[in-house]
Amino acid sequence: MIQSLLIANRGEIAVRIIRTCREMGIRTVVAYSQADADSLPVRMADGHVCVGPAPARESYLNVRNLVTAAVLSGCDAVHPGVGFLAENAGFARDVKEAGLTFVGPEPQVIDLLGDKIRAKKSAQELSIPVIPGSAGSVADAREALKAAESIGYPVIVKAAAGGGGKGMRIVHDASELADVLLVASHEAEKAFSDGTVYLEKYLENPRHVEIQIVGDSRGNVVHLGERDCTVQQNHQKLIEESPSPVVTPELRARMGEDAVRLLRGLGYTGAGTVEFLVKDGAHYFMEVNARVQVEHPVSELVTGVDIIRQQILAASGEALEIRQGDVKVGGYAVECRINASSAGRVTQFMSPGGYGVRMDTFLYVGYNVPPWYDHLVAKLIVTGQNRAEGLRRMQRALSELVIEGIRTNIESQKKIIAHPVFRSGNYGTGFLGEVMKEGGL
Amino acid sequence: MIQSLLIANRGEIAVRIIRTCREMGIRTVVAYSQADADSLPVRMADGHVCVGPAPARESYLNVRNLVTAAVLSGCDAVHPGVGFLAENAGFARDVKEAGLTFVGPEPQVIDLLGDKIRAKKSAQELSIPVIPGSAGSVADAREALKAAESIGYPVIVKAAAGGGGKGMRIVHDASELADVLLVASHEAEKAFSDGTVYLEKYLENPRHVEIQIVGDSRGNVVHLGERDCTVQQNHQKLIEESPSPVVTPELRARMGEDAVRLLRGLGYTGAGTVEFLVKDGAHYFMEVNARVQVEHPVSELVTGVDIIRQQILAASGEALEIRQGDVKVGGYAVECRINASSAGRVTQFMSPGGYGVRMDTFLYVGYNVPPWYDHLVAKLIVTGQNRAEGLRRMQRALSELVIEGIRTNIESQKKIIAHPVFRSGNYGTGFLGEVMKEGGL
Amino acid sequence: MELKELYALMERFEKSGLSEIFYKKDGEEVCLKKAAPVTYAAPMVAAAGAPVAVPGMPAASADAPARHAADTEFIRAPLVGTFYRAPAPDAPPFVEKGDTVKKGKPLCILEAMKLMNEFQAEFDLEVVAILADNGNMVEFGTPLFEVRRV
Amino acid sequence: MELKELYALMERFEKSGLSEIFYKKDGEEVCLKKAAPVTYAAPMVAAAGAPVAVPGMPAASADAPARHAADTEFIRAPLVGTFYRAPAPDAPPFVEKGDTVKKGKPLCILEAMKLMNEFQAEFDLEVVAILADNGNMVEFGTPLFEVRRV
Repeated sequence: MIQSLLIANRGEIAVRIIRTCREMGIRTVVAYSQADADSLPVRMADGHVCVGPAPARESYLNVRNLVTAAVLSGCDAVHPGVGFLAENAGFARDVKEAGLTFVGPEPQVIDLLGDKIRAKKSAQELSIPVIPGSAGSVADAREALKAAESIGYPVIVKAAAGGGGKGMRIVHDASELADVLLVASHEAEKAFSDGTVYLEKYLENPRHVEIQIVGDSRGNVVHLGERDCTVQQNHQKLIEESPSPVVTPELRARMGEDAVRLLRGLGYTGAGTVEFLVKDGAHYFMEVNARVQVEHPVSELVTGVDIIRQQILAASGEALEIRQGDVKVGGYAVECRINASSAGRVTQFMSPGGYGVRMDTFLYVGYNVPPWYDHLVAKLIVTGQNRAEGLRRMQRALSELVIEGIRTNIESQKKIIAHPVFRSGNYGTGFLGEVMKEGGL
Repeated sequence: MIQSLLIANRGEIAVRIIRTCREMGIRTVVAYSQADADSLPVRMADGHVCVGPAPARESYLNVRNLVTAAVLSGCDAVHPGVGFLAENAGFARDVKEAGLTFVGPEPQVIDLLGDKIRAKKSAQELSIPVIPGSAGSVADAREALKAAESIGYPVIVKAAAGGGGKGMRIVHDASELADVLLVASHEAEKAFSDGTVYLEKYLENPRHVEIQIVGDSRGNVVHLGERDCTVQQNHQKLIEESPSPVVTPELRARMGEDAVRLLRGLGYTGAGTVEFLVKDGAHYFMEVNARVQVEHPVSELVTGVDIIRQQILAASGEALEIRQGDVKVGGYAVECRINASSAGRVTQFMSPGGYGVRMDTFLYVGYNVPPWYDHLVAKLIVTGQNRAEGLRRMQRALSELVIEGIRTNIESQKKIIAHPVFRSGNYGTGFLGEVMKEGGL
Repeated sequence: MELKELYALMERFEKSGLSEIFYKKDGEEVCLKKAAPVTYAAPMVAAAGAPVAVPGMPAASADAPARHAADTEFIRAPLVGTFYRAPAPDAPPFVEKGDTVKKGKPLCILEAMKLMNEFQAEFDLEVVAILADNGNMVEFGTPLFEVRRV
Repeated sequence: MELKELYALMERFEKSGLSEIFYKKDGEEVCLKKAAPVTYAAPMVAAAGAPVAVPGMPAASADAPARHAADTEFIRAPLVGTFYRAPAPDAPPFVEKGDTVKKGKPLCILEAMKLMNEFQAEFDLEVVAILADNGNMVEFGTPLFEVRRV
């Protein structure tokens, strides 16, 4: 069992990991940048090591300092959290080579899933429905045109190393394709130093639905139902809920089985997410996030499973505490991401509370939010017996939330939760864009 | 259905009521004293009316101003909260005579249950086990001696109008009885302007276990399992948990049925609690609290029932949303009361958060805690799959809780939660006193 | 330092983010300090969403003038009730702005629970301003009249 | 200092990251303070419960001297590693307190991931103090030496 864990991350996810570790009796050491010396995780952890200056590439992405910090501070494991080095196979290898446990899947699994083309192939081989597209990468415009003809327009150009919408382009007819291909490939080259791109059928306004998975090193792979992350602003998730308003029990079972089959096939350990697009009742494999996700609390609250705990048990070589048969998706949960649009000192902070409200944040009055990192400052998650009750509770909780000294998206979250289209549950990933165009937010 | 509710109370219970009202779409008006002008409930409510100066008898106990405030501010109902006028039949009558709904049982029910002797008689008539004692009040020493002989020493002298330990005295042998009787009666006279006292067998170091009840005006009376409130400091509850470590499913069923039978017999509506002492696997009726209690969240978290919501529905003449068959006591929940031992400005406040943590409080940074009222400033409630997990989580949550500027009992709560005897689950109401004597806290 | 300089400094200091200033010059010493302030009404109100407008909701505490002139004082509502300036709907008001009122003479009526409570002047006074509106609700402590002792 | 100079100072001070300024010149004194920049380590640490003592946990940031003399400066650890004063266990230290060291001469070794990184003086200097202990872990930014340029 892991005795002492270095957390190679910051903010709310570092706080989240510390909480479960404290309940498990695991000592925590937080690696932090000079910009985070006063941060809540640094204060909460049993120990802390400064690993570099504010810029992430010199601190939270500084593999040498992170691994050295783990070894010298007496840790026997490293948790990468979310983002930064969480899906970096090289980091995972260095951690293992230093004789430490990496809390995540095996490096070669991270590698494979990081390559969207290979990941898609693996899914196809297990006859998991995928979005029609080019057989692997497209080397040039000629190949691309051939592929596009067979798929049918509109098509979307994606980066093999992709993520976060970078290197993604929609093409409506052949005339655009050649140019777009160059742009996308160039963008991908810049973002991931890998210009490889491929083509897929472009699904108009689909739902984004993902399956939460936990697996151990003993062959147990369990899914915790789905999360609906259809409310997005330029590919950034803003609201996540479970269960999804559009997923039937049958579809849930099919998607769950597909996700489990895929990750069991890869010998996946720890927490991971299989992302699908859902359109007209059919689901299409999109990609796998080989890490715990920001929105994992939503699944924790509908299943009663502490996902970080299962992740740590799995990394320790222990068996999961649950089997598929034990998993009951009960009630409803929804998360609103609270993002900062300015840095600075927090002059007042009032957290919502009471029945059915969970708050995950690293804010406190007097904290100086640094301008260097991700803009997520809080996750407000509420539960309800059903979606209607849950959304009423979210509205109530948002109305209690006070953050002063920095600008946030609290007001726009209130508008989304109150929006009739969102309430109807009947919309696609284009929803938010449409609302913004109308000036609705 | 209630449209607009005046809350004749303050602090965390006022906040608690506002939260459920907002989810139900009910407008709230908070009645407040001049000392509470900056309080959180005043800021959260849709409206607020100053009903008097700081001293409670001139504001929160000022029936005329409270009823007038309700009428003139357009409310159609009044919620008394906890304490203050919550069990004052006269107030309930004035509210009804003003044409408003009182959120609580009928005045005559409050009257009956407020008289401990009549309440005990009602229980006996329904063959609910009660603590052996005098048949009604004891007029003088002669009667008392006769009763004590038949009961057997030690006996406890209690005030008929009692509560909070006032007018309570333990008597170990006949020689003390006469004097103690006078003292107790005098104390009762002072506290409740009613010197009536009665005798009961004194049970050494029992468990305090209470059953949560909700009833509506259509004859539905449902119990939500028990709360164990054995950890007390001079009759003040400090920690409450559900389920109780000493209550078997059989005992739970018996106590639940007794509690339901008693309150159904009285035509009880709204939220109420039937308090029992448990000793050697047997339960003895003690008294009924004809109101919602501070510790109600513990039952909400193990049953998934919003008790304030049911209370408001019942007061509105609606039916409860649950039947006994729907009630499942699942998992474990525990509450630590955070009490202030000094007034003053809160200079820092960090609320625990994350998985399984609920916080009910009215504190915020900059709030000036007034010296005038009850010392309860926060309720920290956590859930777990079982007692061990729940207590680990409570310890984690207490370690995150930071309140600066006022003195609190956080540290002593940490010690109690960590105490081996408390962990063992095997103790009685004397536990805390013993620990304090040992200087353990 | 002249007093007006000091006032200027104080004003500047109040606007500043500073908590303390100490200034000493040829025998003169100035020390300014702030107490931890923090009053955050606004956001909570905003958060509470648009409150339902209701006839008779007390405008009082919000609208009431915070301070009165140096030589005048407030007469405040000693209870929650409805403010009446006259003994009956058709009767003339007890007092008008500018009136001089002798001790013991009625100023207004506060109705609470169907009881008409008449309030008299506790000293000889001049009515400088009438601050509550006839027929409106007043809270405990709501200023009803601004008066000057005569 | 004239008041307008004081105002200028206040403005500059507010923008600065400083928490306090004290200025004294022929009988003149100015002291500016900002409200405590809220550091609540203590309670959180206490809350964290007795941290497990672990060999090599960085005493660094905590124990390191906060400030150095006016005419000296710190040489800080540019990476996380183990601090060695000598090239080998049995070898003499590269430098001792009081030594004068020429630019380019070795000062210490920081071991990270089995790599021995030797660090040289970037300018001629006198070693005023050696702040890290041989064989101990240092964090990024931990002061290793206090030196004076010569």
